[in-house]
Amino acid sequence: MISIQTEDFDLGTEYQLLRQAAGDAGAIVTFSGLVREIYDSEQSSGEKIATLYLEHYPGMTEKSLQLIADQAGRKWSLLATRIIHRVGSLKPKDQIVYVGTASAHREDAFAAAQFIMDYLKTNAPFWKKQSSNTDSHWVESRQADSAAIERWQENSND
Amino acid sequence: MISIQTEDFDLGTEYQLLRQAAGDAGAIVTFSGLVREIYDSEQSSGEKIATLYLEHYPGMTEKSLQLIADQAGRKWSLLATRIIHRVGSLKPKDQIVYVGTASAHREDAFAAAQFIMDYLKTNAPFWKKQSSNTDSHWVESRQADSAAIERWQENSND
Amino acid sequence: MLTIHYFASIRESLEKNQEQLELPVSVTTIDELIAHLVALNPHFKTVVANNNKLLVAVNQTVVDRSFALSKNDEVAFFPPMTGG
Amino acid sequence: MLTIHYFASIRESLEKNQEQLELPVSVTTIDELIAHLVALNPHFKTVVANNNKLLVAVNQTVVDRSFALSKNDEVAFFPPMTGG
Repeated sequence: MISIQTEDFDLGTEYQLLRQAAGDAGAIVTFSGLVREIYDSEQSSGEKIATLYLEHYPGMTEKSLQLIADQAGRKWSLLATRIIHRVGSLKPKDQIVYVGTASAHREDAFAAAQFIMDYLKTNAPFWKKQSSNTDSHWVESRQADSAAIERWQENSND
Repeated sequence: MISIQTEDFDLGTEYQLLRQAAGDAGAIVTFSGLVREIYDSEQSSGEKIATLYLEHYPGMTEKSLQLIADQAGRKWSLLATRIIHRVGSLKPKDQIVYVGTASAHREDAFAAAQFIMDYLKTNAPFWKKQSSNTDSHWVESRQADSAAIERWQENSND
Repeated sequence: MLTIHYFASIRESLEKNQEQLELPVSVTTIDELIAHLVALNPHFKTVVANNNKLLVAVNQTVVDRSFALSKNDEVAFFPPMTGG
Repeated sequence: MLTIHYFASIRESLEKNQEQLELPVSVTTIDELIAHLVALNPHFKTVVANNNKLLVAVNQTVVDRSFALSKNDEVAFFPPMTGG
């Protein structure tokens, strides 16, 4: 299930829902992404963030996250998958994104969660704008994020 | 922090404690291992488990888990790490093990959680005995678990 | 009617979220659409046409600039994604 | 005194958790300790000595069978670990 929302989420509640939905799972992996106060990007080393604004493309966002989840479901044996992404105005230490995966074995749950996060970063239409007390600018995409998805493509002929 | 306990744990609570301890984390990964009702090992394909008994070596268990956590802390930039492993008598769907890792970036949090689980499986003195309604035997170690730690060793000269 | 959406830094620079446009018969690809939008609004060139990192989606799927447009397509222009 | 712990299937087969033993002067390695325990208890041989997957820890660290023992060591015999 996929949710795009302005509200916060409770990881404990989400974990228990995933656990119930997963049936006879042996492994559950959760990932949560948080707003960092000091964002060490190439543009702004050491800048202290006051707010982070998240814009998205309604419709395409849900569609692209569903596509990523479906791809993960074809590559690994998953019993349940959950993605939540927040949009709007966030503050340091706020939760931004949650991915939960359940599987019989830990290898699949870990790989799928990581795959979903890697593709979400580069293929789902979200954009971050960060504001300090003095400045405001759109976050540039990380080279490391484009590189991260390449290793999944190398494995696509397995 | 490392705990060996008979009591269950609450993942939501553990996550919030890790989040508080982690300071300016950007990524938190949690892993939880659950007792599967149908355990598809080489010994017992499709057998339905009634209880799972977990034995351990007090003293050595804590020591070996601390060693694994310390190794992870040298390999990756971690802001907080937590391991809980239950012992004693468990039932299907019960939680067995929890690993939580927090880092500035997702790559480190994912890799460290996976590394800790891989080493925990083969290097921490826990033993599982499973009982169905008709039979009872000690679980044999999985070949896949020994293989899992090899990839970390290949990377040790990075 | 073509619907064109703009997001993030592109939206801010153009000072609009979206616009609607009758697709001229001479415009069949994204590249030709960009040339057409530049002709209508020279500012579009500095914001969009020169940006080689610009992404384009048609009907909510990212496409390349040779993609063939249909008259009721939903087109979107945006910078590389930075979610998560 | 040497303290010897047994765990899991080894513990069950030997029907004991642990025992204490004065280390004979002739015993300096794990291999020699196993031979000594077999001499004391022939059942030990079928349970432990023939098991090439058997692990041995000294003072709570896994060691190989050529490891040199000291007289007050804590020794443990157990099968491969299956936690997690």
